[in-house]
Amino acid sequence: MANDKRSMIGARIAKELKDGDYVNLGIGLPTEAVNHIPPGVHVVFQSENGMLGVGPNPPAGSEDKDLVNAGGGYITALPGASYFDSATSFAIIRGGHIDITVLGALQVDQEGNLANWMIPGKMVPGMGGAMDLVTGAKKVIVAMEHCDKYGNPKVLKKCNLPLTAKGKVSVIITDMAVMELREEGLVLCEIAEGLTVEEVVQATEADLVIPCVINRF
Amino acid sequence: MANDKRSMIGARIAKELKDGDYVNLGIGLPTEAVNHIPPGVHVVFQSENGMLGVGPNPPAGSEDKDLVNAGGGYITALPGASYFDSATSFAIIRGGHIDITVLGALQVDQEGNLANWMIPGKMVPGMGGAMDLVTGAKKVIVAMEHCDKYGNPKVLKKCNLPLTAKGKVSVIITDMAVMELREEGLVLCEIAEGLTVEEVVQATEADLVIPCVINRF
Amino acid sequence: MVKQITAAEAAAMIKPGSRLAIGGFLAAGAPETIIDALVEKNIGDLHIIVIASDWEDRGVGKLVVNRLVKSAQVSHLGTNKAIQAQMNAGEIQIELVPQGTLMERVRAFGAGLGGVLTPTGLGTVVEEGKQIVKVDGKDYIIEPAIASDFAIIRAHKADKLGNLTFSKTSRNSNPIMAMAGKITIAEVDEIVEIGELDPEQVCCPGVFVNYILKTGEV
Amino acid sequence: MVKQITAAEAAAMIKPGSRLAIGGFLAAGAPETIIDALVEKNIGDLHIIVIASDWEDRGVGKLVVNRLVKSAQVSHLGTNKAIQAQMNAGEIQIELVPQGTLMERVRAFGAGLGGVLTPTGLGTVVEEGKQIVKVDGKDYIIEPAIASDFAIIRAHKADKLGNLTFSKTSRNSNPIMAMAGKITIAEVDEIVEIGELDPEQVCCPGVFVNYILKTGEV
Repeated sequence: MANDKRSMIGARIAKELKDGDYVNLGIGLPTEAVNHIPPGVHVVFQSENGMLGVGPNPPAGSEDKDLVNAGGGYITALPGASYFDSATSFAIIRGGHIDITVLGALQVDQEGNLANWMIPGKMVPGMGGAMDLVTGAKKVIVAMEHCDKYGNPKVLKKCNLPLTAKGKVSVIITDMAVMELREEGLVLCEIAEGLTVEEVVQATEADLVIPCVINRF
Repeated sequence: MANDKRSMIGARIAKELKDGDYVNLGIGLPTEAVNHIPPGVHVVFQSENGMLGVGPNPPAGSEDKDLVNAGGGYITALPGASYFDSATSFAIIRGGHIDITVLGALQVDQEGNLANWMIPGKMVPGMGGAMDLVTGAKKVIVAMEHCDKYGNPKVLKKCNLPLTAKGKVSVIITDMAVMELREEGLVLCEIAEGLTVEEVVQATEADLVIPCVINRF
Repeated sequence: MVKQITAAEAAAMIKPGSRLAIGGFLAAGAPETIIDALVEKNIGDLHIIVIASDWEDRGVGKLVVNRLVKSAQVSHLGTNKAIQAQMNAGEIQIELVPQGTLMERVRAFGAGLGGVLTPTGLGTVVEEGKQIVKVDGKDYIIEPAIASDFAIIRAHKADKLGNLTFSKTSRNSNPIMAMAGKITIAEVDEIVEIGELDPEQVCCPGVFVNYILKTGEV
Repeated sequence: MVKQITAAEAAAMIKPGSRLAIGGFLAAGAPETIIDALVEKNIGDLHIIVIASDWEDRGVGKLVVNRLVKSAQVSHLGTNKAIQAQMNAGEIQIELVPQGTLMERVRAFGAGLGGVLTPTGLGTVVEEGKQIVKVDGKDYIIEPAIASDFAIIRAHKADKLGNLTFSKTSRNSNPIMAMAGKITIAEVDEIVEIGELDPEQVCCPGVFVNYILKTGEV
């Protein structure tokens, strides 16, 4: 994905984070949000391998082999950090103590279903902590490109890949749009600068509820 | 109970403890064992409220309100002690990591059943940690007076008070005898100095298996 | 993130009829200041989830003596005559739960689990009315999670993110109860700045804590 | 109580076909010295219980590359192409387990529980073939305890009673795996005298540990 798209999605994710939130960001695109947290908003980042208070990446040469994130990458610890074992880490996650988790997706659908852990016969990395995160976090945000590399929609009527969890997604943020799962269905809340509603609808398989007012982001 | 009886039972319990054992002693009579551990035998005492490495009682005036045992009494910590929360404490207990637990009893029977937590309509202190201890410890020893204060047997064919656990007791140590639950039944292994086998059998409701050789203790 | 409040504010937050998971073991590590404030404000009709009912004048015993408790899930009542009298008079409802099972049921709620399978209580009155399942040929009782509205606990130090350290055997049920509160209020001996606690000594991360107050400050 | 051994002695103790619960997360906090000794002695036919299959040249990945693993319960394979190739070729049996569920199942075994009830995996392939029960109107999957013969883990310091401290995020699954070993072997950066560890920093009490050895000492 181009850097400006990544940055745009990261900035939009960051808007979802409120002061005081405990946040778990999935590997890859979701971590882009770290660079866009508005001043005055203090959030605490969890790393599911057993830490709260994740800080920025260390400068080259000062990496600590005992201080890594859930992707195995080197991190730092902010003042007020804490360490705990993996069972406690997932007690935090599954128990609903994380306010927001942001995860990538292979597919997501209009019922809030998410598929992000395997393509049968092709790629079986395993679910890692994703199933627990999606099941347990108070708010699940999916962040991804709107279409796959072949231009096919990833926001579907119904996921056909094995699910990560059922009906748990509440917000989808892509390079084209921000969509929210509400009572009335999957609502198209915002579209990216320069796009028309029609273009977004065209790139989306899911039935979108189109409100009267759609903001730009 | 007279002090010499307590001391006799305590000394006999202590013989069951091997070097390196992790041991949980119930409140009251079982703690008497602490005074009789042979030199060269190092055991680690657990307190179910969340500690390993319980040491002797503190001298008067140097009690620490944050350092108490499962009875609420002041204790000390030996070098190498550790503290943990109650869930971990019972993970240790239930998970079979305690080699020996010694508990008092209201009744115990020839099937290894133990009743030590309530007399319906009369005394309902609750089971506290006793059910977990009896379920989880590798070896469960009951230490008690052979008869109740009215002279009635406490070693029965079948407990009639609510059970603490079913079939978990392996050794019974009283002021009169040491009995072991084995394949062949409840075996009278040792009798106290000065008693006859008949006197012990008379004071016992359970069917005792009487071996050819019975030691004194 | 955590907010520092007074014990009176804590008690005002707790509505009559609430379910309280309360830390401590025979009053060691009990949140006495919050308990006193509940007594002071006469917050009644409470359901309490505790290891023991402590003594008449210490720990949750004070809630019992002041008739603020309508029901309890507890493992041990032996040190408190008042609760036994109220139980025998039918004034308080008691569910006796083995201590290890109680801890797992509370932890389960905090950890988003529906419950655990335990062998403790098999063949005893504890299994009555409960579902028993076989795993690997062995029987286990299904013990459901215990929900609570508030956890009130005691710790040694808190930083301003709510990270908590504990002192010796006063830790006991406190970190577990803390996990289970929809709202968790911790009273502590000392409140320190962020960064002053050794991260390796934090036994209850701030994510489980909503409010902190200093022991003895009403 | 614990005994100090060498990595070679540790590997000699572990018979082919054993079930091993191995600590570490993407090789951070992995017991590399013991893993190397297993490779050296060619102890095969192993069942491994791990969070991730790590990299080909780090952590449990080395066991996989050397074809010592016949089956695994694991949450993530994405960093190790060898295990995916062996899986696709039918040479290794994989049970994928959500990470939180894996930890609870291992902890359950260590804690004498038969398993836990979790909502994780409901409505996905994870629930297939498993019993689902309702608690308080909500569905949960019964996830059984995972047994292991040996736990091999990594810690920062051990005292001569086997009490362990950990360093930062290298703690991860290590204290949980330690609980679950019928025999638990810990490799550590440093072995200290009894009394040198701060009791408030011991995250794995010695009761869970049978053998210790120093990292790097074969």
